[in-house]
Amino acid sequence: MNELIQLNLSSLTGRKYWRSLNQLADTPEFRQWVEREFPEGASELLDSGSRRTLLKLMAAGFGLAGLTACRRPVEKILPLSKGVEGYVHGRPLHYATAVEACGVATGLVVECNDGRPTKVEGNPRHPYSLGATNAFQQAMILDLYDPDRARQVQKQGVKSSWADFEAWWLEQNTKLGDGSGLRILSPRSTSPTLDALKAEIAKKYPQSVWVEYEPVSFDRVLEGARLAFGQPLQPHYRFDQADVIVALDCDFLGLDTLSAQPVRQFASRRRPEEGRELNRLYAVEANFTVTGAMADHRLRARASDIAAFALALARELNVTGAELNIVNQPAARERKFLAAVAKDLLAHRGRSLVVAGPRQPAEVHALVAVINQALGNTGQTVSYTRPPYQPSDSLAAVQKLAEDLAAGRVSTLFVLGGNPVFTLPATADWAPLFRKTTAVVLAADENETWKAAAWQLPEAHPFESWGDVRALDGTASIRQPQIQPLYGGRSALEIAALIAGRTERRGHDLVRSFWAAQWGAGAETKWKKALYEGVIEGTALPPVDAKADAPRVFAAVQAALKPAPPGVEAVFYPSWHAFDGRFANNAWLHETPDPMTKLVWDNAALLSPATARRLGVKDGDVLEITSGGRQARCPALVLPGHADDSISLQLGFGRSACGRVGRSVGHRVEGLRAASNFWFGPAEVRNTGATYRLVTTQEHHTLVEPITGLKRHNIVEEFTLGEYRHRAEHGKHEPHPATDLFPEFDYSKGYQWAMAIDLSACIGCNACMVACTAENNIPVVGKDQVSKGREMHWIRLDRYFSGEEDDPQAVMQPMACVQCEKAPCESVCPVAATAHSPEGINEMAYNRCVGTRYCLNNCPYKVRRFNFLNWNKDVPEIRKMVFNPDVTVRMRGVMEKCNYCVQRIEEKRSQAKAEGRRPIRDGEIVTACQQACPADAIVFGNINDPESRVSKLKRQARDYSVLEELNTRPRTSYLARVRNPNPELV
Amino acid sequence: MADLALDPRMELNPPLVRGGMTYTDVTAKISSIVEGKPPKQWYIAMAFAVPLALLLFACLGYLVATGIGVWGNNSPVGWGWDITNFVWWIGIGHAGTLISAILFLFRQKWRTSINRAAEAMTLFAVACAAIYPLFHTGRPWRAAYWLFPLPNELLHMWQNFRSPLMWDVFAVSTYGTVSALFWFVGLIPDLATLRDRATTPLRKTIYGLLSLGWRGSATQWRHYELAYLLLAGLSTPLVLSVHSIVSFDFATSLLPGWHTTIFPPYFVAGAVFSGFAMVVTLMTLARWIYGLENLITMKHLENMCKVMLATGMIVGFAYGTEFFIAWYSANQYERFIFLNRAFGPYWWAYWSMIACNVIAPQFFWFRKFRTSIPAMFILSIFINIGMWFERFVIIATSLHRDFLPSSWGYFKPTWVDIGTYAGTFGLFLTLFLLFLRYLPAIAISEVKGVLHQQVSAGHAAHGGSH
Amino acid sequence: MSAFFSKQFDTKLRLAAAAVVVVLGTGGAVAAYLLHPRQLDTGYTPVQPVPYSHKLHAGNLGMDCLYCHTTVAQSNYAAVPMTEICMNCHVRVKEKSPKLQPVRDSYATGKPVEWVKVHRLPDYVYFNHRAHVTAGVSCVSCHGRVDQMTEVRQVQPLSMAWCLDCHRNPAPHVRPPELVTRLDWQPEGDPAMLGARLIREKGIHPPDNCSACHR
Amino acid sequence: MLEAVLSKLGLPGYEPEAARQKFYGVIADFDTPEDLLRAIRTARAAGYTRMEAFSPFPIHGADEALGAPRSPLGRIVIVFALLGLAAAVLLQWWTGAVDYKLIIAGKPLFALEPSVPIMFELAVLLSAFAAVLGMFHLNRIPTYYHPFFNYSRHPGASNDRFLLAIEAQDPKFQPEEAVRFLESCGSRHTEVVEA
Repeated sequence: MNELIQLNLSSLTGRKYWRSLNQLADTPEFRQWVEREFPEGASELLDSGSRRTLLKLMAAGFGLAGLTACRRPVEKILPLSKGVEGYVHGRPLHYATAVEACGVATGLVVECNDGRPTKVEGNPRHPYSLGATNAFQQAMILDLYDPDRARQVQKQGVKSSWADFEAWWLEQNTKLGDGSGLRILSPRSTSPTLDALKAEIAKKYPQSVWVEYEPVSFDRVLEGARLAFGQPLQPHYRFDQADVIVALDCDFLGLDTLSAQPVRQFASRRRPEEGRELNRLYAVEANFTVTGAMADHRLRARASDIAAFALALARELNVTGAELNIVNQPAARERKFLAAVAKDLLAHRGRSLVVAGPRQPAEVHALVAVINQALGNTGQTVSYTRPPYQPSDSLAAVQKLAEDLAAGRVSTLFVLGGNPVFTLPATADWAPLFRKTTAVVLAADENETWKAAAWQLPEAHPFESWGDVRALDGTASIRQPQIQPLYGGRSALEIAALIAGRTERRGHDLVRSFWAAQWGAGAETKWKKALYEGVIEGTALPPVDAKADAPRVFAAVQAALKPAPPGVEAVFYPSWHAFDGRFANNAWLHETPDPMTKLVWDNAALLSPATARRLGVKDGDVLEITSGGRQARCPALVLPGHADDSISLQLGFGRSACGRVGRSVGHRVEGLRAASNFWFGPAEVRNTGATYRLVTTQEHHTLVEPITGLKRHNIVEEFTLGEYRHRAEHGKHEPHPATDLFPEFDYSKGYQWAMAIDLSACIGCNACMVACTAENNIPVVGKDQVSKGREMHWIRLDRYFSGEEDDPQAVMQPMACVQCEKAPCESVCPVAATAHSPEGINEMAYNRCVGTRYCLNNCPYKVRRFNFLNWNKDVPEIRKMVFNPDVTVRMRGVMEKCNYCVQRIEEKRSQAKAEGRRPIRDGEIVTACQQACPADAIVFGNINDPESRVSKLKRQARDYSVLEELNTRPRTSYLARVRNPNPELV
Repeated sequence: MADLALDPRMELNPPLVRGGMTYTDVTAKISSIVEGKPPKQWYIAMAFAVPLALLLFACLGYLVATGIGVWGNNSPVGWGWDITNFVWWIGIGHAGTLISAILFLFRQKWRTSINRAAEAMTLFAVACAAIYPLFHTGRPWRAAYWLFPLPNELLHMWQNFRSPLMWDVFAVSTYGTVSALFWFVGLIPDLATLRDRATTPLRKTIYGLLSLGWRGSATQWRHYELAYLLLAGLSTPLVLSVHSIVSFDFATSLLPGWHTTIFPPYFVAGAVFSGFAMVVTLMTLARWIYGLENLITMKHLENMCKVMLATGMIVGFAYGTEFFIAWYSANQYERFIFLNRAFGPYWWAYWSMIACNVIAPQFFWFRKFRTSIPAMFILSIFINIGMWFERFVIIATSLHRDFLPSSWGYFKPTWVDIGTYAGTFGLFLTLFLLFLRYLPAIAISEVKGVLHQQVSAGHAAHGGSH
Repeated sequence: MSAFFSKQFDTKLRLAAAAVVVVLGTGGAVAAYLLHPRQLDTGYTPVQPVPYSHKLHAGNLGMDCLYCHTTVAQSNYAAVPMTEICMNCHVRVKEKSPKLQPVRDSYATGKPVEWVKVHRLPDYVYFNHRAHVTAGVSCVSCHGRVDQMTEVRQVQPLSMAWCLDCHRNPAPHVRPPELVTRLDWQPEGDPAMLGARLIREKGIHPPDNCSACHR
Repeated sequence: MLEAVLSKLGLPGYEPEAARQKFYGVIADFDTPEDLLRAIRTARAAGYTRMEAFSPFPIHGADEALGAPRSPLGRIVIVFALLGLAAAVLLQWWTGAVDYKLIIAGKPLFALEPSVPIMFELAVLLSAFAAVLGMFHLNRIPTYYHPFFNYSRHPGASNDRFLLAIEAQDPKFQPEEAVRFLESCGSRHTEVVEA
């Protein structure tokens, strides 16, 4: 169904045309563009201002001024020649698929408009998606259309072809013999088909070595299990079953999980209305993560002190046979915290949960396993299965690889995806090593590894290629392509098949034949079902009944854990922008601010206010960090609530070989990483005296006014559980009936759309922001413009700190247009470009807007966004394919803002009418932000229906409107954040 | 004719026309400006003004081509220098109409030798002001034809007449039109004078056509005077309404620091304040360039200084009231915004405003300053600066920190902002200099009227000496 | 001496002024008329790659619109037919006709026939065929008597004002949905009466708020 | 050709010979407003009725002396002021509450309060135009030819001279006698001015 593609560029400058992809590919411009070294256009608008020459543009501007379009441009309609099953022009198609990262797979549903994948949603049937997505999955669609992707098979940078490559391989593999010179380096994969191919390759080349490496891996979790249970096991947590959760350096709501499941489970226990007891989260961490922000109690500790804390906790709980001596004496505050946590845990045996982050050494994970076992949580809140992939000690393996390469023992090195030259530990200088052998690099973009390759092969995007994955619990899914490879790329699977010498080399055949073999009879129907549902039934792994030998573990732990040296440590985290570098060329993610720091288009060395004071460092000072004898430079950013003597560094920045979006954005810190300090280690920090401009989207970080020092209420409401209960009994306080000059407008009839956002559930993970960006064609403006306050996000996440600077609490508040019934923006617009729909939506008619910006000034929520420049001016054709055809692309000089995804409302309305004019059901219309939200914190619906979910939520005691006293009557109300503090700690 | 200067009564109440000028002298003196070659200073001034005006067009061209992004405006500060300059120029414009209309109604004879130039100044200031609302949209061609309620078959859409911006459109365009009419009506008899003095056929034709065949017959004067009186009567409430309505742009919003009932009177006073300052600046210059000491006497200037002192006090009082109300309202946001003005990131703008608008005019308590040309020239410039800062403080500092701390920001102007503002000066000066060059800068017939009264008063004093 | 302006000057001046006024006035009126969408936009009749005659197919042969425009009731778009659909008949009918060469080529190569778009809306306008057709608005209301056109011509201005006219007074344009493709259909009696009844029964109320069409 | 048509219509400047006035009248020239006023009074006493005075600035008492009626301009302006008000109300009510009922900030489709500014402005605008154009009409300007301009010293009237004309339409008009009479009033220079 993917031959056909329509570029329906709903832009005010107006260009619509049909094209079959093949045709598009045939056009000389496209070819030429595909083959050009550095295509123009793309993200040029990111280097702001530059390219604009005055005269040219005066001409342009005045051209527009004479605007009466007399002659109409001839437009072609190019219908299909032959029909495509199930395809109706103008109606989107949805296909289930699945993607994986770092060995964690999630099921997705991709929306295709006329053959263009345009939007990613979660697959409700998939246990790790549950219909939700995270920011990265939402942003993947942009990478698909990235004009800077690898586009051409090359040999040492010279244009070549797949045919040439295959020919080369056919005579090369004859020389490999037993494969002792063959090495294959790939990212962590859960693909059963690939596993099968690996086996074949191992058989064909017994001496060959296949190394799997991830810069952000969960190996230590499995290693810990091996230590505890004697075999590597994958823990599965049931956050929805736990009343008390202790997270040890574990950002399980944020970047230490790659699926929506834990968030959904955790959030389900933060809603006091739902009867179930509110859970209580203790976080012990160095960096201030979103998990820390959700915690009821948070202890700041260096990552290197977590082990000691775990030991102390084990002892405090006096886990059987635990004659443990604490490695270093905890401080008073810490002891109090320990005692309270231990008490709480013991009070909730079997209903509590202790988790440790992937950065922590295996010993800590083993210890945690034992603690959970002792608390009777095993089998209740935590269970174990075999991991969905073959675990291996990557670090040792890559170390060996380095030696082999250095010793010239490698004749052929296949790199099947990823960007190892950039991400591998800095123990070796990889690029030259790669050049010493014949490196065949399959890469998504022309990255550092690509540059070091002998054969350069473009990799197909996950949405372009067939494959299969297994989720953490083993549930398998088929990955089906949404579109033909735009640049003729191939998948790792296909290359592996080539290596294995398979005759069938098309991804589809490989995957299908593998599963056909598994299924035997009825494979055909099973296959269809698998594709349709996006999950393959009965593939989940059975839980393993694991029993840990506590004394042995303690012995090992005791032996392994040395007291952490005092002084500064450097800790490595994946970043919210580039993750580990794989999204470095993704403008949507770069522009979406880090949830805690609100930093965009950069990474930074995060440190605590105290440490900053001690080092005499302020925001933007460039630090020189020395760790493990290696050095890196990174600008400092002070983060309240960060642990002292700890510096958090985000991976994936400072890519030297990258597309134009990500090239030299941020600072590379991978150069510090070695096996010894792969996640954290002691470091020296020096202020170089140089400064660097960091741009954040939020300049004032608390609700406390400067000058007066007063706190602003009616913006974010927070209760402790006690306060909430009291309020619930005495009912929610109704606002004083405001006296109006004019009679009320009657909103009692028809659908009245409204939204409720639960601040107790919202973890501030940015998924809604990116989803909104994708759904509503929101432009990217770049670092410079963001620094001018011109970012365009329709929904933003306001993050407020409260409490003392060194150890504050944080709360996230998603803020989009709240659709005031008495909208201040409407009354001031001179041309009525923003008016109200009878259903209570504050509408923006872009084509009417003249751009006075008066509405922006008069909006107390500052949710209106203005196109100060033509952000879509330089968007290249290919990149336009991501546009949502149901939403106008705005031109400059036009105001825009959230409209509750009115295009989705209208779509469902006309559908309902077509189906015999039935009423629209509650929950039938889902806004983009709501659909993406892993915490299910956003609910949209009709408040004229008292039974609708949103009506029920608005009746809750903790429902309130932001800036209620302004009497703007927002349709979006918020449910107050409820915290569940431990009485012993307050 | 008796030498008026000798008359003791004249000394007590110094004459508005000095140097014993006769009707012919008055005609000759004023017409000579138009008829003779302009002095060197005029060319120097033009050499300064015209390039600036060109800079304005360059900046606007760049803006139109590229978008409003070339200015410093951002979110939350949606209005920056653009609307600041708009309000400032409109304010400047007020003195003209005030002098011609209100002083006329109050029978203030001393207005006669300055009203013409002041009215011209009004027109040119309004022209400069109008540029901003039109161009701050970045797409003036849309603003231009969508801000006026023209029946439109294509769209069937109408304006939103609840919007203060719509009121602005009507107020400013009405004000511009009426001022222009007022100014032209005043010019007619003087154009007739120029016509009658004209020597070349070209001048005869041009001034002839412009003066509409004015004969100065008793009948014509009768209707003329009534028309002029009516225009004065209409302009008076109009001039008050214009800045009131401009202030509604802010007063009717819900933004702390904007949402204030005191704005209309306070804006009008401020407008008059800045307007007179600008008149003094220009008049002292014109007086110097063309040696009009006998027509623009110290009495004229001193009176204007007094007006500046008075309005300056009103403005200062308004600043105080704002703070008091903010405190008295017990509204957290109000309180903060005003403290933020004085002690926030824009403190420098606030205190410059206070220094220029409240402190500077206090010098006018002293006759020495009221009668010293350099002093009043410098002070008037200070006041113009101060009034610009007032508008900037109201607009930028209220916007940059409003309700939600998450969306607070800061405004920085770009070179295009600065160029555009400087450019409007160029346009203003160019127009004003052309006016001086080609039209009678002082109302000839009115001055003669005043002179006539002096003369008859003189006769009365000499008590039937003949 | 005598007056500078001659005795006749005023008369001449006034006549000249009058002339200018008359010329500008008429010019403006004419322009206003011509630029009105009803004149400016209607009557657009581009030449199509294939001289397909709706008059022949829909009129004389009486084929239903839906035979070719299959998706009109399911989608925003009414879908210009695929070559396949033409070939359903033209494999047998007129299979040699040179006029149909482009169609046969398209069918052979899979490359589309490049039809020229006649009814064009701006890109910020979202018109939904499904919504209108299922509500009982006939094709004829917007496209006119296509069954009488040899070449398709735009007969309505398709301006916002024109859309609004119908959205505010839909009665004359509403008919039983099953009859929407009967372009020549006339109800007995006043169509507005019938329309009004259907509107009441089905609770049709066309929106005239912005996002009904602009998103 | 055109000439013929015009003279048939008898438009100003094209009257047929017969209809043409020979004289405009006699114009005299005085030094001061006071002299002029004195002359007017004497002339009226002498029974002259059709007179016109010319001066560089309005002379108070001149029109009374000439016996001119009160100017009707005021009434014209009032009418137009009211028209402006009405137009403003209609415009805002019809566009907002009749032609396109847009819901704006939940406010009524039409209310008087927000309509006041535009009502005021339109009233002022129309009355200003009425005042100016009305004055033009009453003064018959622009009219570029007037016999007065045939008077050799007419430029004085816009400088420092004060002129008095006895017009030919005056029933008592006799060129020589009028000249003699005005000389006797102290005219510096008296001329018979042809039409």
